[in-house]
Amino acid sequence: MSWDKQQMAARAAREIAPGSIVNLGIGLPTLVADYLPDDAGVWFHSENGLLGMGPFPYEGDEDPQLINAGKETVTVVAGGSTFDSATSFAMIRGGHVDLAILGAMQVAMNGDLANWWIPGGKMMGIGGAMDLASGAKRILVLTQHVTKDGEPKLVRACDYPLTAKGCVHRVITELGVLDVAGDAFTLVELAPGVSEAELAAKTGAPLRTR
Amino acid sequence: MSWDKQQMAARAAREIAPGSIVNLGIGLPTLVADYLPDDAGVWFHSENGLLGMGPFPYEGDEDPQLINAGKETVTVVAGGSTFDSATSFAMIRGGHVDLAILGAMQVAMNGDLANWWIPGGKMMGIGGAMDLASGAKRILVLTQHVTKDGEPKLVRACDYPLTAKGCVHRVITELGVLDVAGDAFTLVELAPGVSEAELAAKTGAPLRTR
Amino acid sequence: MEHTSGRHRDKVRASVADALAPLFDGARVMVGGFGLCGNAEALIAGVVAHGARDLHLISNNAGNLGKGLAQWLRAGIVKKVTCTYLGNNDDLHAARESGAVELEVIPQGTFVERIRAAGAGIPAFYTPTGVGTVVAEGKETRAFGGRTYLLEEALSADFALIRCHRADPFGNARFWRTARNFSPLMAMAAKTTIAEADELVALGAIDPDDVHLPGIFVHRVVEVREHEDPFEYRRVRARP
Amino acid sequence: MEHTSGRHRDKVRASVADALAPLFDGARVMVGGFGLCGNAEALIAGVVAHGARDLHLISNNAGNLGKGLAQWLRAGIVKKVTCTYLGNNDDLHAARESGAVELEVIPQGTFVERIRAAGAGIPAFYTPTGVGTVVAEGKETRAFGGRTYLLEEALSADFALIRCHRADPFGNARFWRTARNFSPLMAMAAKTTIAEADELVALGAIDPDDVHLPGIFVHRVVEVREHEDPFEYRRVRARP
Repeated sequence: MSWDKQQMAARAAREIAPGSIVNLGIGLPTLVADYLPDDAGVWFHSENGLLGMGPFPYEGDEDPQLINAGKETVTVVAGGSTFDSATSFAMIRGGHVDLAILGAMQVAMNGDLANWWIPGGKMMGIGGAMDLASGAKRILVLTQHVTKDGEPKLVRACDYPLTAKGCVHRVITELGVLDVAGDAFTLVELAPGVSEAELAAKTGAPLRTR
Repeated sequence: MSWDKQQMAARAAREIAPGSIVNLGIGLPTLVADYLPDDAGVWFHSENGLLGMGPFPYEGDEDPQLINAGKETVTVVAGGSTFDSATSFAMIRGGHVDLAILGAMQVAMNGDLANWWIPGGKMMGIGGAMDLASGAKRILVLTQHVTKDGEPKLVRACDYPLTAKGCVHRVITELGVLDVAGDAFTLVELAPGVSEAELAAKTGAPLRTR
Repeated sequence: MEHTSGRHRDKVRASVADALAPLFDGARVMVGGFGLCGNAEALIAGVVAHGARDLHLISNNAGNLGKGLAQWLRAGIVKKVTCTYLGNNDDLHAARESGAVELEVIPQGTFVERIRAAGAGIPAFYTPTGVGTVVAEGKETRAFGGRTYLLEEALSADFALIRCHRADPFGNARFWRTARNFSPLMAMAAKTTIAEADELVALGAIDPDDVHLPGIFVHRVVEVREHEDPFEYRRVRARP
Repeated sequence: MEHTSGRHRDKVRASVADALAPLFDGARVMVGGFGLCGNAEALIAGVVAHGARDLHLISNNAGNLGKGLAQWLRAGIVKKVTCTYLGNNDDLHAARESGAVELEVIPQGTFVERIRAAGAGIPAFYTPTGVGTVVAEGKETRAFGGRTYLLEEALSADFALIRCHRADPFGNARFWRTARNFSPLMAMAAKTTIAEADELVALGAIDPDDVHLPGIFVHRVVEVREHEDPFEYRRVRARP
């Protein structure tokens, strides 16, 4: 059982309040947009200088000068705007983005986030990750619960280089929804067919159930 | 003899290199624009958010939302642009304005400028004066040589609250043109009929003649 | 899971009074405009009608000729003014001299950069402006590259009242000529930004590349079609 | 009296080579664009032809797919890169691993704010980004309002190479959609800014309110009508 990626994205979409400004990180988080109702009144921000990002363009409509932060061709919705990067990061750093949904390599129970580099691995760079993690009003992490090697991604303390300290509020994985609580993770919701025992076993930090 | 205000403005206009960006302070400096040749390629900056400021509008064309920093109705030339105040002062503070022509209450021989407040008098405020004085690449002061009471405005050290330290390069008065030289003013040019002795007598600091 | 609605929908207000409803006593209020140019005239008048008092007004000039923000001074609803220039604003001179208003005067470039900093999440920055002047009193100085600079902190507000030429229902705004001035920065720096638009246009009517102020920085919009737009110093030249 | 001509006339250059003539070995060169989006393609190719070497490249990505600034890496004319993201730029990974290029990677918001600061005459500022991370190593921290911030210094350059959609002979420029990104800020931060315009229009053809980048920040303009504009990740959806 547990959630597949689409179900994780759908669950994450439920975290988005109507009328909010949301930045979706590269990868899994980009799926979340597909699960919002049309009348949600949610505005997607892309840190390369776009507010009101729409879906991928229809074939033939793609514009190489209209991309998202993942450098994918996108569209702009009615009421969207383009701006320079200083303005875009003013939006982020200034706390004007309500929610950022980010991927993670590790999340610690105190909210520390590591999502840009695993030492020894290919160093892809920082991009907007540190600004988003420290600037957005709320950080939701959307990630697999464990690594491909079965190691917990939710840990007592991050081993990998941090993106930002104490920034994460909530984590959604294929197993459920958890909040960071300082000295533990708190269980918010279990995916169907997942037991508290399984969740606890796969979490590398204390788990508090309500 | 000596220069009248129009002649002072004409002399100041000769200080403006073709193809430069110039900010004209309120009052006497605003006259300078009238003495530039049409093909000078000079762009006037107004710190309220206008580059490419043109002359006063023809009667009936005035727009209350198109003003200069003196809050006077103006026009915008072809190639002019409007922008917000942060961008406008980025132009000034960032050293992008080639020349500011400012009025003065006092100028010291080391280049200190006082032009915003005479203690005991009406305090009009600072406005853009301090930013212009410390930010423009070159500061030209255009002023009467002495006060209405006959006191020198060119002094060893300013008594009045400073606008900026060591910012002034050159001073044009009705008596001539002088450069600040640290321990003296240096004579650059005498107005017609003005003697070195008269200039020295009316200058409150050592005068060096070339 | 909380499902509170965000602030970025249903921004259009039917009246100035409705737009100003959240205003409160003692609020720090930024008001755009360079003198009387670019004033949110209806919102400024609406604040007097609202009845909020003890306001900390942050604006370049605080009105002139008895108009604009001078109305707030005359109504006695301002306890402090942070501005850059008084000029011939007799109401402000009088309020200062009587002690009715605490006055803080700062350089204009520092004023707007502090406001931008607040909006951009920058708590403080260094600037050359004011070094060696009264502005530097009590402030930290520091050398970078052999030049001395002052440390200046961000300046934020509870509300920003701005005037724009066109706005759409999301709050995307365009300004006309030099009426732009401080307004886009103040919109960034305030917790709640209220925009008075000469014209409310449909979503999508402003091309994405033509938005001066993205709606993320605007929270309430009210259309006000009529404005006095007084001339502060009307200068003209003769037609040739 | 000196009567040297200022830099704000006769900006239009007939060729890319002419526009790039002042480039020199060891120069710090900012190049606009987010990946390959918004690249000054002709200027980038022109720098290789110019022959300048040992460049310090300041750009968000330094190219990708062998295109754009990856050409500089392949030509071996770069000694240092300051960027925010490498991604799949194999040329940059290879140049870094071989030691051919010194690499500095910084957060994107800090990158662009440092560039803006240089252009705006702000020598340094505090930012929350990077506190408690490797980015903070060796940097001063300071608390404001109970939160810790890093001190970051301005980042300037000798040249900025930017691409714009339209420019006039004074250098007033407009950008298309997300091609704007870093270019307006880089233009402010460089001693000499060279703009590659898809279209050169007459003075006055761009309304004053529609200028994205005022010509005060641009020193040389060259019209280049043809661009490859490669897709980095071309994503589409099926028509319904």
